[in-house]
Order: sequence, then C-alpha cells, then structure tokens
Amino acid sequence: MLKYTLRRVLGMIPMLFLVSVVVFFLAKAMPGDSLSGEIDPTNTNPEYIAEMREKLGYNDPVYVQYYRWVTDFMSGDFGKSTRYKMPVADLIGEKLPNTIFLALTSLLITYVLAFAMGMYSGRKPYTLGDNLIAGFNYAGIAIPSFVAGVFAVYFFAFKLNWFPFAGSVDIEIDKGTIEYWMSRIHHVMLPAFVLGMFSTASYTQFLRNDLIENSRKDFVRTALAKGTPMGKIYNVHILRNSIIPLVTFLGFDIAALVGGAIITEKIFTYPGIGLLFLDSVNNRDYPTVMAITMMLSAMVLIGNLIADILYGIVDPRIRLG
Amino acid sequence: MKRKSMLWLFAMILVLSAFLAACGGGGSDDASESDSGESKDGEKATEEQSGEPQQGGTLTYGLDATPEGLYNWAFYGIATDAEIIEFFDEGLIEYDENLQPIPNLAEWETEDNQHFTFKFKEGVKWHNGEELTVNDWVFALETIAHPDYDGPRYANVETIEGAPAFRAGEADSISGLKVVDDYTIEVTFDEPRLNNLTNIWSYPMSQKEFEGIEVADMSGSEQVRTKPVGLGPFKVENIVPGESIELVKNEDYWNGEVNLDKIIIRVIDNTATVGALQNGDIDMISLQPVSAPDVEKLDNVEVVTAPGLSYYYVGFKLGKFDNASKTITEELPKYQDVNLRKAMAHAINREEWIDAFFFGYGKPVNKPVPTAHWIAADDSEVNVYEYDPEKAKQLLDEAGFVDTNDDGFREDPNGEEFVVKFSHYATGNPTFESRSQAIAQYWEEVGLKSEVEMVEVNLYYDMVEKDDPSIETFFGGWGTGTDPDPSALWKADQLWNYPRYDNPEADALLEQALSVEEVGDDQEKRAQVYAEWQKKVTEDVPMIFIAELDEIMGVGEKVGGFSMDVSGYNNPAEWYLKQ
Amino acid sequence: MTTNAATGAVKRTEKSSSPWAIARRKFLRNKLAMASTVFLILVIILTLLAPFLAPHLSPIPDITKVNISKMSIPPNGDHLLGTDKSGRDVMTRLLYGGRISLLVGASATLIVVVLGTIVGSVAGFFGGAVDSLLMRFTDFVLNFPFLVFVIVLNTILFGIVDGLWVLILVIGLLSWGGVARIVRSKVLAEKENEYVLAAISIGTPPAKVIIKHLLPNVLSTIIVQATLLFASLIVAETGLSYLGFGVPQETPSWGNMLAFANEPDVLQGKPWIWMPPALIITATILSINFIGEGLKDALNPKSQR
Amino acid sequence: MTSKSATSLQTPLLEVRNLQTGFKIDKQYYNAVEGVSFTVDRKQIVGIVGESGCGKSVMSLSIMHLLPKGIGKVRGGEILFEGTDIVGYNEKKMNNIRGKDISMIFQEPMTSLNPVFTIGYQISEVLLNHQDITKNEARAKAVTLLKNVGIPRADQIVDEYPHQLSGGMRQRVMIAMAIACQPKLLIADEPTTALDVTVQAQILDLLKNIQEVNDMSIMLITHDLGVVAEICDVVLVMYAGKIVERATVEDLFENPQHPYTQLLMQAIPKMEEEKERLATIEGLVPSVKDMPEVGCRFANRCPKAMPECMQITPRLEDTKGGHEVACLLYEESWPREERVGAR
Repeated sequence: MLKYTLRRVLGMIPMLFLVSVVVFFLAKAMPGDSLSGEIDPTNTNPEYIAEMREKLGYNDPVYVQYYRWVTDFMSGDFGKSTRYKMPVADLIGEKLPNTIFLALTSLLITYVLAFAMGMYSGRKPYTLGDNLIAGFNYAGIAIPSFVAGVFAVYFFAFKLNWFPFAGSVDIEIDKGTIEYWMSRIHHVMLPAFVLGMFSTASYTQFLRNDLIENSRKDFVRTALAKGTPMGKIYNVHILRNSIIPLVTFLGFDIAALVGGAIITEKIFTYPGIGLLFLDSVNNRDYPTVMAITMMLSAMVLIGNLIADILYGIVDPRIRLG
Repeated sequence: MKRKSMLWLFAMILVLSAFLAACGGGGSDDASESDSGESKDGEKATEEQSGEPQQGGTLTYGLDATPEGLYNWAFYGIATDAEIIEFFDEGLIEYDENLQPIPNLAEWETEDNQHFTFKFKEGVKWHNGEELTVNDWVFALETIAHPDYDGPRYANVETIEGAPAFRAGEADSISGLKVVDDYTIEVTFDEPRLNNLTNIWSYPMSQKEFEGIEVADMSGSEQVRTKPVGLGPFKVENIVPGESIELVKNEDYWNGEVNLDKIIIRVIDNTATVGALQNGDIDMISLQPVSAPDVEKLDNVEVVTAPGLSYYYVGFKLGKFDNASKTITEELPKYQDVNLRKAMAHAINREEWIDAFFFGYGKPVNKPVPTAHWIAADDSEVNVYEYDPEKAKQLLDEAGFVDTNDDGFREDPNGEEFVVKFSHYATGNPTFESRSQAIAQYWEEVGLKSEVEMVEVNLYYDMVEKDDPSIETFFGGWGTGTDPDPSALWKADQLWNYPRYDNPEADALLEQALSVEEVGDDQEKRAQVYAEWQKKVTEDVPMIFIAELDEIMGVGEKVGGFSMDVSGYNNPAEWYLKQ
Repeated sequence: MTTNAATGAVKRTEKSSSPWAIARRKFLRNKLAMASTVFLILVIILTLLAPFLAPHLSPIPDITKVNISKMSIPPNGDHLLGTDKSGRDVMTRLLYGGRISLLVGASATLIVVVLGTIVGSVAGFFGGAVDSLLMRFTDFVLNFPFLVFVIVLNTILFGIVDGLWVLILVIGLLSWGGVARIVRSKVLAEKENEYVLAAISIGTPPAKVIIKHLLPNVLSTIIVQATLLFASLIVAETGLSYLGFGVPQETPSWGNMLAFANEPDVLQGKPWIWMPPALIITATILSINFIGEGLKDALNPKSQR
Repeated sequence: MTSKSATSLQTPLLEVRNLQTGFKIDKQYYNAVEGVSFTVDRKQIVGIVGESGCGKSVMSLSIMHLLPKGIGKVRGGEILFEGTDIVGYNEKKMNNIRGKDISMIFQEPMTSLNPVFTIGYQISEVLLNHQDITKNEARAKAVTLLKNVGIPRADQIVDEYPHQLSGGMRQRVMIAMAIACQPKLLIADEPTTALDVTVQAQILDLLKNIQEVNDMSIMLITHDLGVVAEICDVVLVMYAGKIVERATVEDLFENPQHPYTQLLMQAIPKMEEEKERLATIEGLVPSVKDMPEVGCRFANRCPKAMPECMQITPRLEDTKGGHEVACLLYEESWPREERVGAR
C-alpha cells in the first residue's frame, strides 16, 4: 500500500510540472502582467511599464521567469490582485474555506443520496420506486445546472422560503457558535444540492446498474448458499464491490465540483473561489485568474490522487496486485 | 439637509452595467444605469405617511454587485464600496439638493477662492473613541499625496499648494496646510479657482487608527478592509468578505440620534432582487431600471426615484489623441461632416428607445450636462435633435450621401460604400446587443448601412481610450459629478475626451466659467457661460446625447425616514423601521 | 450460467444474424430510444429548415433585427412562443439557435472522438512507452478543470479567432481524454484476440491493423461514447453561453437565449423568453441520453432487453 | 427435536418427489425440470449426469432455493429434507438450512468468491451465520478448515484475497466454506469442470475424503461420467429435465440401458481408444420452449427411436434390482401415460 501510494504521489509530480508550465504560458499569453499583478494596468505610461518589467524580471529568459514564478507559487506567493490590491493568496484564503465547505457538503449530499437511492433502485429494480428514482436521475442528468439553480432559488428560497437565497452565513451570528455552523449549513445546502445534482443522478444510476449486475454474480450465490441473509449480502457483499468504481469517480468529481462551483456560486451569490474567478475574469484581474487556475488544476490532481489511494484501499486487487 | 452620495462625488465616472467594475481612474457607477421617464419630483420621501421615527430594528440593505472590500474613502475603487462607506463615514462638506456645498463636519471661509480657513466641529468622535481633529484631515491629505499612495484620488489634493513637492519627496509636509489649532486649519491652493472647494479631498482619516502603517500597505490593511472606522451614524461590526456587512448604531454620533440599531448589507445576484424585496429578505436596494417595473408591482415595496447625474451617448471618433503630449494629433475624416452627424442624431427615436430599454426610467437628454444639474442649459438654449427621419434623409442628401448603386443604402459623397460601424461593450448582458442593434437600425432606416460590433467591456474602454482604429462610433455613458466643471471630459487636452472633440471656442468657454476674475461668485453668470458652452457642443454634435437616467431605490414599506434627491439619499441616521 | 438456461434458448434463435443486425433489432424495439431518436431527428430537421420555416411561423422571421414595437410579447397567434426582449420571435430564434448549439455540440464531439480514438488506439495498440507517454498526456489533459480553462482560453483567444470556432476548438481540445482512455482499454482487450495477433504476425502495418481490425470492434463503444459526449458538450456550450463566455452574443444559440434568464425581469416575469430554450435543451439532452442508453443496450451482447 | 431426529433416521436424508421447476420466458412458465423424483441417503454420494442444459443445475438450485428471483420457480412437487418439505420455506428458514445442513459448491471457483473480502472473512461468515462464536474463534476455525482441505500456509492464506489464489486453491476454499458447519448434504455443482485435470483428481479425492470423515452425503452434479465413476455410489442420468436412468455406479457402467446413457458412455475418452474419434451425440437438447408435450424427449436424437417414441411418454421403471430406466424399449406394456407433460 505504501509503495502504491508512493508511486501515485511520484506520478503526480510530472503532471503538476506540466500543468504549471501550461498555466505559466497561458499567463504569459494573457494581456498585461498576469503573473505578479505588480504592474498597475491603469498606468499606460510606457516608461513605467518598461521599468516595472525590468524590475519584475520579465526580460529574463523564460525558464528563469518560470522558475521564479513556480518557486514563488510554491512558497505561497501567488502575486497581487490588480482589482483588490491585495495578495492573491490572501484573497483566495478568504474564499477558499467557503468553496471547500460547499464542495464537501455537495460530496456528502451526493454520496448519501446516491447511496440511498441507488441501493433502493438496485435492490428493487423495475418497481415504481425505481422508476421514480430513474425519472429523477434522467432529469438530474439532462437539466443544465444553471437552469436547476435558477429554479431552486426561486422555488426553495423565495416561494417556499426554506433556504436563504444568497450568501454563506448569517452575519449577525457570532463566529464559532453552533448556530453559526447551523447557519452555514443552512446556507450551503441548496447550492450544494444543485452542485451535486448531476453527480447524484449519475452515481445513483451507476450504483443501481452495478448492484443489479453484481447481484447476478456468482459470489452472491455463494453467499446465499452459506445462509447469509439477502439484506446482508446487499449491504456487505455487493455494496463493497459497487463502491470500488464509485470511488474512482471521486477524482472526476473534484474536477466537476471545481467547474460546477463557478456556475453555482454565481447563481447563489455564494462567495467562494468560483465567484471570485468569474469576477476576476470579468474585471480582468488576471493574476487572480491565473492563480486560481493553477490552484484548481492542482486541486484536481490532488483529488485524483486521493481517489487513486482510496481506490487502493477499497480494492484489494489494486492494493496487492 | 441632504446627504451627498459618493456615487457622484468624482467628476469622472464611467457608467457601466452592474456586471462590471472599475475602469480608468474613477469609480464605475454600477447601480446608476437607470432613470425615469416619468420624471417624478426631484425628491420623494417615504416618511410622508408615517409619524414619528421609531427606534431600533435591523434594516437589510441589498447590493447587487460585489464590493471589492476597500472600505475607505481614500482607497476605494468602485461605487459599490462607496455605497457601503456611506453608512459609516462622512466628510467635511455635504451638498444640498442644488448640488451646492454646505458645511457638515467643518465650516469654511474664503475671500479669494485660494485661501480657505476650515473650522471643525468639536467633540466629534471616531468609532475608535478618538476625537476628530484637523490633524486627521492633514493625515488624509498627506496619505493621498504620498508617493506610495496607490489609490486614484491624487487629483483632489494636487491643487493644494506644496502637494506636488510633497509627492515628489522634496518636502516633509504640504506647505499649503497650516494647522492653527486642533479645530482650525488654513488651506492654500496653488491658484484661485471656483471649484477649489468642491474639488478638494474632504474626508479625514483617523491618524490614530493608521498609526504605524506604511502608506504602501494601507490599501491591504485591516483598517481598510475588515475593521474600518469612520465618523458616520453606523459602526462596522463585522464583515463577511464579498457577501455581507453588519453595521451597528453609533451611540456617539455627533449629528443627532440614530434610529436603527443595525443595518445588514447583503450582496445578492440581480436576478434575486425582486424576489428578495418581495419576501422582505432585503428592505432596500438600488434598482436597475429593468427590475423597477416588477418592483413597482409589489405591494410591500415602494419605488423611489431621483434625478441622476449620468447620461448615455453615442460618440463619434473625430481624431486621435497622443497621451504623452496631451494633444489631438490627427483628424479622422469619416465623420467630419457635421451634417452627417446631425442626420444620425435626427434618425434616432430616443423616446422609443428609452422606453424599450429603460422601461420608462430615463428620458432623452439634449446636452452634455444632466438636466438636474444647476449648470444645465434649458432645452431652448441648445440645439435639440428630435426624432425626424425625414430631416435626417434631407440632411444626408444635402451632404452628398445618396444611394448611387441602388442597394438600398447610401454611398458617401465620393460614391464609395459607406458603412457606419457602431461599437458597444459586451458583458454577457443580452440587452446590450439588442439596444445597440436598435440604434444601428434607426440609421439603416434613413439609408445608412450600419454594423454593430460588441466588444468585451474591459477591452472596450481600452480601445476607446486608445483611439483604436476599429472604434468609429461608440456607445458610452458618463456620470458627471457635483462639481459642475466638465473640462476633464471635453477639453482638447484631456484623455477622457473620447470623441477627440476639438473646438477652441468651446474650450475657452470652459476656462472662462472657472475664472475667478470673469465669473467670480456669480453662479448665474457661471451657469450662463456653461449654457453657451452647451450650445456650442450641441451645434458641433461630437456625440449624440441619448438618455439621462434616474436613480431608483426599491424601499420596503417598513422603512421610514428615507428620502433621496439628486445629491443622493438622506442621512441613514434618520432612517427607521415602522413596527 | 445456469441462470441463463432459459434465455439461452432465446439467444440461440438469433445466432445467425450479425451483431449489427441484432443491435439494430434491439434498438428498434427500445421504445424510449426510438422515440428519442425520432425527436432528435425532428429537432435537427427543423433547425436545418429554419430559413424555410421561419417566414411561415412568424411575421418577423429575422433573427438579428430588433423590433422595438414588439418587445417581450407573450405567446400569441402571430408569435407562437412570443417575442424576446429585442422583439425577435422566440420560435425563429429557437430554430436558428438550435443550429448553432447542435453545430457546436456536433463539431466538438467530432474533434473529441477523432482525437480520442487516435490517441486511445495508438496507445492501446503499441503499448509500452508509447502507451504510458500518451496516457500520461491524456491524464494531463483530463486534469484541467474544464470550465476554468475554457474561460481562460476564451479570454486569451478573444478577438483573435472567430468566437464560435474558438469555442468549438477549446471545448474539443479539452474533452477528448475520456474517450482516449476508453478506446485504449477496449483496444487493449481486443488486441489479445487471435485474429489480431494473426494479422500482426503476418506483418500487416499497424495503421491497417488498427483501422481494419481493431476499430470496427471498438466502434460500438465509440458510438455510445460519442452520443453521450454530444449531450454533455451541448450542455457545455449552453452553460458557457449562459455565463457569457460562449457563443458571441449576436449569434443566437440556445445558451445565449437562455442567458436572458440572467435578466432580473425575465426569469419570473417573462418565462416564455427562457423556458423554450431551457425545455428544448433539456429535452434534447434527455433524448440524446436515451439514445445513448439505447445504443449501449443494443450494442452490448450481454444485455437481455 | 429428539423425536424428529429419531424419525429422520429412518427417512432418507433428501427425498425429491415429482419436482417441477419452471422458467419464465415472455410471461409464461416453461418447465426446466419436469417431474423428477429421487432420494439421497445418508453418507451416500449421488451423481447426477447429463449434458449442459438438461436441468441438473436447475434442480440443485431448486433444492437450495437459489433460483433466480422472478425468473425461476418451483412449480410443483416436494423436496423433503430429513422428512420435512422445504419447498414452501421462506428465506429466513432457508438461511438456517443453507450452509448449515445443506451447503453447495459451484463450478466457477474464480468468480464464486467475493473478490473484495479475505478468505478468512468469507469462511468465517458461514460460521458466524450459524454458530454462536466470536470472530476470533471463527477465524481460528477457518485456519483449521483451510488446513483440512489441504491448503498450505493456511494461517497466511486466511488473510489473503481470492485473486491471490489459483483456481484449485479457490475450489478448496469453497469446499472449506461448504463443510465449515459440517452439513449433512453437500451439493457439488460441477466442482471440477473449470479445473485442470490433475487438480480435478485432487479435488475429487478431497471430496471423497471429506465425505468419509464428516459422514455427509454428497449430491454431485457433473456432465462427466468419468467423475461419476470415480466417487459416486448411485447415478442419476438426466435428459431435458427428466431422469432417464437411475442405477448404482457399477450397474450403470456395466449395463447402461437408456440409449442416451449408452451414447454418453461412448463419449468418455478412454486411454486405449485414443486414436479413435470420440463418439458424439447428434443434435442438441431441445430448448424448454419447444419441449414436446408427449413422447420421449430424446426421441429426435435417439439412434434407436421407434415411431411410438414420439407419441408415448416413457416412465421411469425398475428393470432389475433397482436399476431404473425411462425408455419404451424396456417398458413391458405400453401405451400409457400419454399426457404426463401436459400438466
């Protein structure tokens, strides 16, 4: 297992390097000074720009610039936001917890719902309940998330008044109290559900089909022949097998959450990385854009790594094979 | 007394949609894409139906754009931030409904419009408990004049004697500032000007609060971003970046009792505006015209409007500007014919267009100054270009623009294909495309082939500013300030004179209007000079003036004590909630 | 296998037909998939016929012209789906918009399928260093957060290339990873078959082996993948357009039409402006998904239905 | 309890009476097992032979209640285990029997074990299902069981996963699992088919050995008469859902009576006949859907078929000393029982 993990971690490094090179060149291709944000974009004086370029080392060979950027990045210096006039790292640090909270809640909702519905459908295929769930799944897969989000705001926030329509927390509540966290959860539920809707639907469907397929496997018959009750067979024997492919989805999921958060956070005015990214693109705050791009790419890589490692944990054939 | 809104304090505010933000040195005015064709009275108050203001309660104020989080007058960049600072900080001077300066935290005296003596109110306390003294103002002015200062306000300090020297590092202090005692200061400007008072930076900064912070680090400091202090009726209690701000009553407010206990400012998406107002999730919000009709339909919300200080125009690129030498270097031939420009102005049905795209919350403007401003000339004094397609066709015929090849469109006097290229900024807001398309269609109806080009908004103002050859006619908007002087937008040596309008006579009038010798304190005479200038501009048609917009507020029925006029809304200390 | 004793009998009767014939028969019997196919074909035909249909459906069949006098009219006899905020007939724009959305989806799918198949089959066929190199590269492409990169690339390329094709290219270039992986795994499995080994052993050139022997056998997988991709790439287009980073605004597309929902007055007050594109997108995606499922079922020899 | 066990000593361990198992195809049931009756006595090894698709596996699954849900169903007859009919037993009652009184091993050792659980877990499970012991005890017992079925390094293997074992080893694990609770009956469904020839012999030896040690009965299902010859006491030959011949192993090999059995015999490869081409049986077993309603089901493939074979359904009859056969060639008087199949 250790060896396996180590191999995965090592395998990530060249990937990280390649991604950083791409992001670096994209940043170079961006207009203005997307790497450091030190050059004031409103100052169009050529002398000033030339002077700043010299000062920031933009006349050095590309690899020197890359090296400087990458080492800065790794040491937490993501440049300076041209819009907020503060270090991008601080800016991201401000929003990141919200996005992580959103993503984790979304994952939780996704997996809980997918398990509940998938297990039900898989055990009772072709029943009314299964068909209802299938209906939900098809809707979840086909309705674009922005349509669903907009609907959700109007229906659940305004019409039914069940959830807040914007923000991440009720500002009047003191930080750290239980109410504070309840308020955060209350705020995050709706966007998290919309964000996870697509995955929930696909995982439910996947789990259902996988359960049905696995329930036809020989080992199920063996377990039955041992006198193991059907319920236990589903919950232990079959489920453990069906979880394995689901775990690999986790990696993709993180990539999807990252992208999906952009749309969801916008609709729910949820102040996270996605909204910051969108705002920064719209305001040409390129240092922030590039830092977020790099960070999200790294996050996806790490997500895949986690998925790989989890995969190893749940599947002995991978772990030991 | 009316409380001045920072939205229009600064002369140069580009009007963009709510989607975007700052451009150039000034703040962009996110919320002001609005006006009323119904032209309600300049002032409308919600207190009329209610009796005595009640104490207590929490009011929720909505913002449909995200603040940048620079909560200090000296550092903020966008109007959204200013909207927030309004609640907890104020300046030495206010403006009345005629946009005339009136004393607030300080009174002033001057003999010659160059030397001023300011007397501060005593006993006014910052939120941190320190007393306001003139040193706090000196501190603010020196901060802005400091070479490391990274905000956009230097122009408001530059005219103080000795400020350039201080900025260049040649002096330790600004020589034009003479502290007499804690409450008295004498300010000397580099020369007498009529707008010295309205131009000068009038916001103190708490010296104590910023102790030990280098000027370069200020904009990133928590004193600016998360724990700002001010002099206003409310104190900042808590900030959740990018989403909400909690303000609590300032018990020690110098200017009367504050009615509300709390104000919560919430950032919302503009699609949520109507729903949030309807549900009472927010009590107040500055509305975009597009939302206003839906809000009007709500029983529990009142729509309050006041004349705005911004207008839309279609500009013609008449020349090229060199920013280094500050001169217009080249004349562009395509739209030089004034009859062509006049014809294009006559071709546009502005009433119809405004009704269609601003839902009755705007009206046609006929001059380069919003009607509500005291320098605005009467329509009878300027050239008005009413919708008159026949006149437009006639003007074009006379100018030699006729259809020579029977393709349905006019060729230029040389018989060459003539295509009007019309640029508009694009933000993802689909109405921008249709409203610019509509203008192009008006031109097509009088026989001018027209093409619309949508340019990504940030790029757009860059291109307009740099006289990019692809920009020929362009859509734009200004917010003019309380300071009547329009020089920065119109004189031939100004970067922001986007059409590159170059008429020495007009420039001379602008100078005359500011001249102490010629105009002095005579406001009427000054207005007269500006009226002459406005006539000149409308004769030359460097831009077609399209629409001026009202400010619109959606105010919940619970809210009392709110009023608003051209100078902004009243002091939030007077607002209250009906129980 | 014992459990299949009964169905074995059914299969036996079909043994004589080719796998494609079986698949076709299975697909034809799948009602949902068939209905979806009919629907999709109908949508495609209608959008293709837009220039001919539009004049009959609306008194203002123009897609770009603004009609100030006819703005935001609810559905009525003249305008079956009403008009949008520019006074353009929603039905007309829906037809023209479908062309763009489907074009973006289809072109991007084509790019994805071609790239994915080439990379996947080459990697799978040659194996070894070529394989690990290509697969590393695939992982690398898969690792980009899609939406983020599309937006960034769009910002960079804006104004340099025509917006529509930028979008197609960017979407296409960032999405082929999944197909490559699947094709590779299929080719790997297929490669072990004796007929392939035989072909290789008699010195058939790799390209020929791949095209003649391997691809036909992974074709079913590719078809299913392409179908599902087509759906998700249409979603990508509409999502990007909704955010304002998609098809240029002056070109009608379903996503651009839906972007009107961003307008505060439209969402609640004028549903006819954004509902039709929202519904047609959803219905199209749904039908493509059903077709995909149907194909998957039909092409899977193990499936029983 | 005591009285019941007393009676059960006289009754056969398993008695199947006129079992009919149907499969649903296009909403209609077709019988894959058609009126099968036989007994398995204590400590007896009964072989059931026949081509694939003849219903022998279906029959064993019927006994275990392991027919695929919604598709397969026992439609008639009785299955008496120790004198009690278990056909109507619910899942719960069956779970008490399965693994404890009757256990089963399957043809595919590769897939019959759950890939994601350790060998130890899977063996422990059956113990935990039926015995009141702790997990540690179950594990210890699993190690012993593994040793008993001849697995080397049992204390390591117990923590390994199925994919780390060979096919033969896995079948041993299956056997260990099956005998864990010392069942009275072991149903072995083609236990050696998927294995190498050398391994086959070892597994058969193991089964025989275990049967002797544990005093249990085995119902061995196979298509291979060679396997039958090796360990069985009694043989049932099945064809198309029916038993066509029943005899002791010696009787059967000495004197196969049913033409089908005779053909099966010829199909066994023998050392001395290596060069000769093996005899095959022409044609296929008819599918359950097109089963003839009357007549001998083998008739259309039978080299000795008579015209009457198409009209008269033969009955299993004792020809001499317990050797039973269902064939008109041996019937003393026919016609009779014209419409057995039309039930």
